[in-house]
Amino acid sequence: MKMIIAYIRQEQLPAVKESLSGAEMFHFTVMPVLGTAPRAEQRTFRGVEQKVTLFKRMRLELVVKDSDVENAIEAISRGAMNSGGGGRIFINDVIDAVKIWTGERGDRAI
Amino acid sequence: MKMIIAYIRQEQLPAVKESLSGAEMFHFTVMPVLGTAPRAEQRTFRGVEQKVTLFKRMRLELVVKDSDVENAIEAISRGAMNSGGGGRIFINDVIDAVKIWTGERGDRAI
Amino acid sequence: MKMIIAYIRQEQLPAVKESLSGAEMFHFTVMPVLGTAPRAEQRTFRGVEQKVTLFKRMRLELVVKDSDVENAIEAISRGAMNSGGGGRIFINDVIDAVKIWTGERGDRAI
Amino acid sequence: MNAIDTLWILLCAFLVFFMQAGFGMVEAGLVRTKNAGNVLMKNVIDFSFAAIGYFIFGYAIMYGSDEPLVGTAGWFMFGVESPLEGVPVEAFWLFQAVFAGASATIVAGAVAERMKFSAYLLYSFIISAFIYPVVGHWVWGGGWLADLKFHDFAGSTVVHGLGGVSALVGAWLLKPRFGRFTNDGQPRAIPGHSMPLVAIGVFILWFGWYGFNAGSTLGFSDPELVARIALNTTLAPAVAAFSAMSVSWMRYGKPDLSLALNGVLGGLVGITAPCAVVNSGSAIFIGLASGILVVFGIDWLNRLKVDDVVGAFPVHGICGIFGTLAVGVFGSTALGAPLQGLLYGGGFGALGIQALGVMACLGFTAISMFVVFKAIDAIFGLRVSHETELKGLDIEEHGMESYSGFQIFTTE
Amino acid sequence: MNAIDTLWILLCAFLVFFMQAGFGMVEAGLVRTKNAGNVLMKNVIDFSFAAIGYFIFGYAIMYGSDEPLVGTAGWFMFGVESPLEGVPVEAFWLFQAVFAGASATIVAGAVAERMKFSAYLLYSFIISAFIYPVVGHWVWGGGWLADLKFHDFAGSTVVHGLGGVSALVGAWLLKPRFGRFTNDGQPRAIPGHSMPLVAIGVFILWFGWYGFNAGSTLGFSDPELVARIALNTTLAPAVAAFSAMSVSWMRYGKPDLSLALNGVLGGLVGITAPCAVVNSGSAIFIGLASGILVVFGIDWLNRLKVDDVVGAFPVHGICGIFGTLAVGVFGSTALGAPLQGLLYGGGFGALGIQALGVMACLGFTAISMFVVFKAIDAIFGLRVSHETELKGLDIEEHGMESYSGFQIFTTE
Amino acid sequence: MNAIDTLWILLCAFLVFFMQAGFGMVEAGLVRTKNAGNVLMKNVIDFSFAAIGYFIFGYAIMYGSDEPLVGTAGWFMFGVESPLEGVPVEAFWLFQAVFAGASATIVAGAVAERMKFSAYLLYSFIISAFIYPVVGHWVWGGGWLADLKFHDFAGSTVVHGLGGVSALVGAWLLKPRFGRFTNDGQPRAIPGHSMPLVAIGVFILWFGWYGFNAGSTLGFSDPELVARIALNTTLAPAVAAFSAMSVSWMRYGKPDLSLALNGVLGGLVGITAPCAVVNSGSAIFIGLASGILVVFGIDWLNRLKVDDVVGAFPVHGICGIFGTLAVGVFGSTALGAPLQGLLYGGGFGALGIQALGVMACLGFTAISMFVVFKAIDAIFGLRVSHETELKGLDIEEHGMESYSGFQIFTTE
Ligand SMILES: Nc1ncnc2c1ncn2[C@@H]1O[C@H](COP(=O)(O)OP(=O)(O)O)[C@@H](O)[C@H]1O
Ligand SMILES: Nc1ncnc2c1ncn2[C@@H]1O[C@H](COP(=O)(O)OP(=O)(O)O)[C@@H](O)[C@H]1O
Ligand SMILES: Nc1ncnc2c1ncn2[C@@H]1O[C@H](COP(=O)(O)OP(=O)(O)O)[C@@H](O)[C@H]1O
Repeated sequence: MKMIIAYIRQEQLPAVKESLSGAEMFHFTVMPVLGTAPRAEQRTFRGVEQKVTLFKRMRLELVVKDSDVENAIEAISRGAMNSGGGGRIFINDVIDAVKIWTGERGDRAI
Repeated sequence: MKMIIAYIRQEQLPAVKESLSGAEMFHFTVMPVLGTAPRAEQRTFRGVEQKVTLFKRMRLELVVKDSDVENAIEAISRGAMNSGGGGRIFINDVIDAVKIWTGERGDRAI
Repeated sequence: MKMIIAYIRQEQLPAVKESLSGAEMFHFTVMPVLGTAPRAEQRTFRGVEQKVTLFKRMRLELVVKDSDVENAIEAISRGAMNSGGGGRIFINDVIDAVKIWTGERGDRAI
Repeated sequence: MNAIDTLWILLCAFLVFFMQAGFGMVEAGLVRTKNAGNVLMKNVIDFSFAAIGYFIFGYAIMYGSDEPLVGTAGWFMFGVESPLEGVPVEAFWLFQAVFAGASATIVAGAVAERMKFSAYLLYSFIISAFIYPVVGHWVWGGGWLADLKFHDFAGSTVVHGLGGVSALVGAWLLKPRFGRFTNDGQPRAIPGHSMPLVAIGVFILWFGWYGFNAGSTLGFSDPELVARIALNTTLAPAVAAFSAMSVSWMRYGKPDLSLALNGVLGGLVGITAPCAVVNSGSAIFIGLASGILVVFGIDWLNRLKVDDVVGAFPVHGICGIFGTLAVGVFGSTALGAPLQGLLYGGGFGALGIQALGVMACLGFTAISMFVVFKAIDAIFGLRVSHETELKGLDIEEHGMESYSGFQIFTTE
Repeated sequence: MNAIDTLWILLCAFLVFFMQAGFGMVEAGLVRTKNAGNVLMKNVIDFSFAAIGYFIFGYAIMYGSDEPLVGTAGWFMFGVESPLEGVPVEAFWLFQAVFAGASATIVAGAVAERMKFSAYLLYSFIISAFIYPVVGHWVWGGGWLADLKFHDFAGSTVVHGLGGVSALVGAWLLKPRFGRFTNDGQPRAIPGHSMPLVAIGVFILWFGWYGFNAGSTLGFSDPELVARIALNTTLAPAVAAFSAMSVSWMRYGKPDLSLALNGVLGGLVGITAPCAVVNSGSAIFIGLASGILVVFGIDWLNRLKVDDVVGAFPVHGICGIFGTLAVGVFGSTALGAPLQGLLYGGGFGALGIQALGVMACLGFTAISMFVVFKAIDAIFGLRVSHETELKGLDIEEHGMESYSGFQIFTTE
Repeated sequence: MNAIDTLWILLCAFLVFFMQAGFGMVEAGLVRTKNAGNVLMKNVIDFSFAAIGYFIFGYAIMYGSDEPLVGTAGWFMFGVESPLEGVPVEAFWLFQAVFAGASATIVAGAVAERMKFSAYLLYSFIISAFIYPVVGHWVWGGGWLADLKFHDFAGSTVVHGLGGVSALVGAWLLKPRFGRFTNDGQPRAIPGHSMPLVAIGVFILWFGWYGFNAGSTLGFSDPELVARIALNTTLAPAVAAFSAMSVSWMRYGKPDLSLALNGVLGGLVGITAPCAVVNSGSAIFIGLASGILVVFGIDWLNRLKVDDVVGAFPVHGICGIFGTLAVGVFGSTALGAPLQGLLYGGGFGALGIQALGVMACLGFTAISMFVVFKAIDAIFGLRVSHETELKGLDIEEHGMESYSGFQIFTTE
């Protein structure tokens, strides 16, 4: 099992949801985060410059069987890309999983 | 060391906190997230149907010694279950830990 | 590659950002979380005692090359410490990384 | 000078109407995000029902005819005549109807976060169409308490006491919110979700209260009197804010904003009955005491394990009773009180009448509201299911979130 | 009794001014967090432009002289005289100017979350300096509809119908927000971000509406009339809240807060034209129908795939038309209607005139606003870029966030 | 016609009272979530203290007797008589007391997010019990500036200038918030947490300002005058919103909502002194200039490294001075100015007197407030600890969060 952690643009979430469900991956978790970007943005508030360096991103967490990793990467990548950027995906190893309701463990608990 | 990541229902957090402290695990981190569920929920807002597919969940993160993993799983499971569902637990490996205040590393830093 | 997960005090974020950029680490992700502390805090709301056990913390996530791990730990530790406490750092292994925009994989995608 | 009387009554009625927004904001601010919409919905609909119910039944019962117990004519406002010379009955009705609305909505906050919406609908119609008008009739509509020279100028008992006692009965019957008391009976705080909403609500209430008290002159023939009322309606809450804050500071170690704001409301309720017949020194004292009473009252309910979310009973009930009794102490016939107060050498007569009036009005309220809530419980059930309570009434009862797009915890 | 007339007009003008805050809060509450500041900015500036535009051009066109089509004198208020005996023209101007502001700001909500700020600026100047005054002149300024005995007491058509139809034209030309309809044309909900803001906005509007309707007497010489208006302005929205809530409950399974609140506004709009000339029974009926119309109207726009974010057309347009026609049915000459209504045996004459007036006013509005929006589109473009829409107009157009420090999703 | 005078003064006093809510919301909206409750608490208590302090000492100093420097009779309002024929002194007191409250609360915003609550309590009692009444006595209470024909109709200097200058002294002595300026002295933005709160606050202030300016006629004997004031109180802020927005657009690239809203307030402050004695053309000009002054004033404070959180000095101080001087330029004796303004051929006499008055009032204010703040600093300390500032004053000083349940960042 692997945990796929993707940082995507918030506005791409609907597209990523769609491409994931197209790839038959229905279970995942998202949370809003702030992430860096290559360039800071200049804003002014009441005439004072404000350098914004952290931007709203969505963090997607998705545990899949080892065999599904490439599918998931592909699906996320497809949904996440827009004219402004794409985002990042990291893959971590998962040792075990538990589905609390049934007590199932391992691959069957995903 | 292992990092235990659990997705539970928000309303079960107090119960999970209690069962964890019963198991003498006092350090963890929580964050509100949105997670999928088997069934979407139908709501209407101003007469328009709204298919809600992401639900409020709580993500719990807990790093424990290898020997405590099963205890932690058991404690979380006990607290997280309610009539509506249970949630999911994933276990990742942790290579090292640092307690910043003392600079301690490894198991002693948990 | 390693994923460095640090829980720091929210007010230290600016200092950590600075020390990380001093160490030439420009990419990371942060999210506000709630974490435990050794002591609960007593507050009263409308005369009723309220035991606060979860405190606002900032969770920092940073994927770096294996060779940068110690630098990163050092930079975060430097920025995170204040008179009240320091925080915790955990290091997980990362198997692979993808930069969606270019499709690059592995170390080049960080 | 009829025109100016009508103008005054109408403007004051508009101000009192606006208090509905104040109640709504205070109540919404003191509940959790997951129930804010529900309490606002109750607030909107209870005014709607107050207007309808008071139009169909309430006015007739309260002012329709002057039998000692209830009025019996003027259903649907048919054939009613204005009791005020030169003031159209529609203006008088409006001023009375917004009072009925205030009385009804006081309860919403006390029973918040757990009372069923449908049960609340029924309750709110009954209180403004029937219960409030009966008590109102006794005191203001030519009923038996009016005959006894019971004096409740703007409604410390009639409006606030009644609302506060109903709130107490409701909160008590509904039992506390899940998690409000620990298993071993210790109170636990469930903080409200937005202090700015509470603050703006309190300011709106205070603003509207000028209409509430100063408009209860039902005309502008005595500018002196109106001005005195306005002065007292400023001093009492100002002092009460300070006393409630100070007590909270001394008892709990820090000055508590929500108690200071509750203190303002307590001071306003306290001065409501006596505002016309006491001098400013007395108003200051009444404010001082009201602020203190609010804080202790909240404490006391905690000890009784009654979960009154917004402090409706301490604010409206306790201070309402206190204010009404204060008439018997500080009221001066020179300023228009029907009986001389204790302080002015009137002895305990006035105080006795005031106590009798309070007991009669609030006794009747307590009993009838107990019956009403029990009956509703039998029909619909008063309380939402445990699951609804956990998930929040906004989602479960209205299918919506009050704060879409914000990252929110629905548990603590 | 001139002083009291002026006093009344001024106080009512202040109340109507305050409605601007109500509109702002309703609109802000019903959009997403990322666009709340933008809609508030539009709201502030459209009042600013209404005041300026109505000062320079609007008043002259509306009241400057009584040609049938447009007034032609009094630019910059130079040399104007008050049309009301004993009331200074400044007071009369102010009361009229705040009406112009209300009319302009109705559109902001309908076109929210996608209309360019610069385009909105231009639109808002034009509507209050030119379009609104022309229609106002026809009906209230001695124009041809006034001559025909068309009766729109406080502006169901002149203010609300005009605003609502402009909102419809705008929302239609701008096309729906991204994601508001699925690719196969199904409507999708985009929930507003703060129900408490919507609720306080609606209460402020109702509060201000007392000034709107009861102030349209333009004096206080007839207290009877003013009181009747105040009564009707209470009953209609109260009933409409209930009917809108009930319909939403029956159709969608749960009582919808935002529809109940829209219902209140629908009831207020519906009673605006007839408030002076109908009895309370009719007011109740008008409220009942308005509440229902609002819910069905919102449904209907969904079916037409027009994205009117806050329901401006159903509330102001549909209920505005309905209320104006209701004068022809429920209006009674005994109460001051120029023609006897259908219900009182007046036949279809009054109804015909009312229908004609509605068609003329709103036909003119629709056509001229279509031209205005098209012209603005050609010059500036009406709609923000897709990227701006996704990121939010607050950041892109104003460089700021409305809720700094809160953790927020900018997508659903 | 005494009744109508009292009625007018009371209603205007209620409106001015309501401004307290406006100040509270503006201030709360412009601070961070972690300090919103603290600033609201200050706002509630400073009104409480203003009412008490002005009752005990303030009124006596300001209106108790007409020595040139300070009044010396009427402590606790004992034995005072109304200075207005036919208006009860209680009504006059109330109208004056709410002014004192406004003056005191202006400072809360400037010193927000870092001033100790206990220090603020002391400050706020002193300003409304002593400082404000002294200046008020000079100008309105028969003091030496009144004798010189200094004209400040509703208090551009007396109320706003005084509040603004006190805000400046406070903000300067307190030093900037942590992180407000970089180590090399560059200003950094600390965005406020809720633009809707700021917007509703500004609308409430504008609404209340009609009472502030138009009520300063202290009666309704001259409807013409009242109407002119209401008109000017509409035009100036409307234009100022536009000019402030435009300047922010030109200078910073985007139209800034919070500056446009500050502009409205600037326009209101600017027209406060001259509202009675200038025509509408002058009002427009004064509004235009005030809006511009606000934006440049905020810039200027940034350059001086003074951290005035809400822009209290630019809005109330700078525009207050400007408005007072404008009387010397645009004031016309035909409209009731005591001296002919520069524009009407009166030469520099009027302007000179106005300048003298401004210098005297604000010089006295600056010096006395400096002493007061220094003394408080010596006793309690003015500023919270660094840790309190980081964690937020809500938690540290009041033990509560203003937004429980919301996911919030307490740092940027
Ligand atoms: N090395 C890293 N460690 C942690 N988070 C990262 C790292 N690199 C990128 N991110 C996260 O991924 C997000 C998207 O990164 P990036 O590829 O620059 O996006 P985009 O292509 O959308 O500009 C960042 O905002 C940050 O949250
Ligand atoms: N494969 C997965 N990857 C990531 N998160 C998951 C996965 N499966 C479940 N989750 C998370 O766990 C939560 C609970 O899952 P589930 O077992 O369906 O809960 P319940 O038993 O409470 O219905 C989901 O809402 C989602 O956030
Ligand atoms: N074993 C653990 N598992 C998960 N999170 C932890 C663990 N230990 C500490 N944390 C997180 O780290 C945060 C900081 O911990 P701590 O070292 O106690 O901080 P400080 O030195 O600032 O008091 C905690 O609030 C919690 O969120």
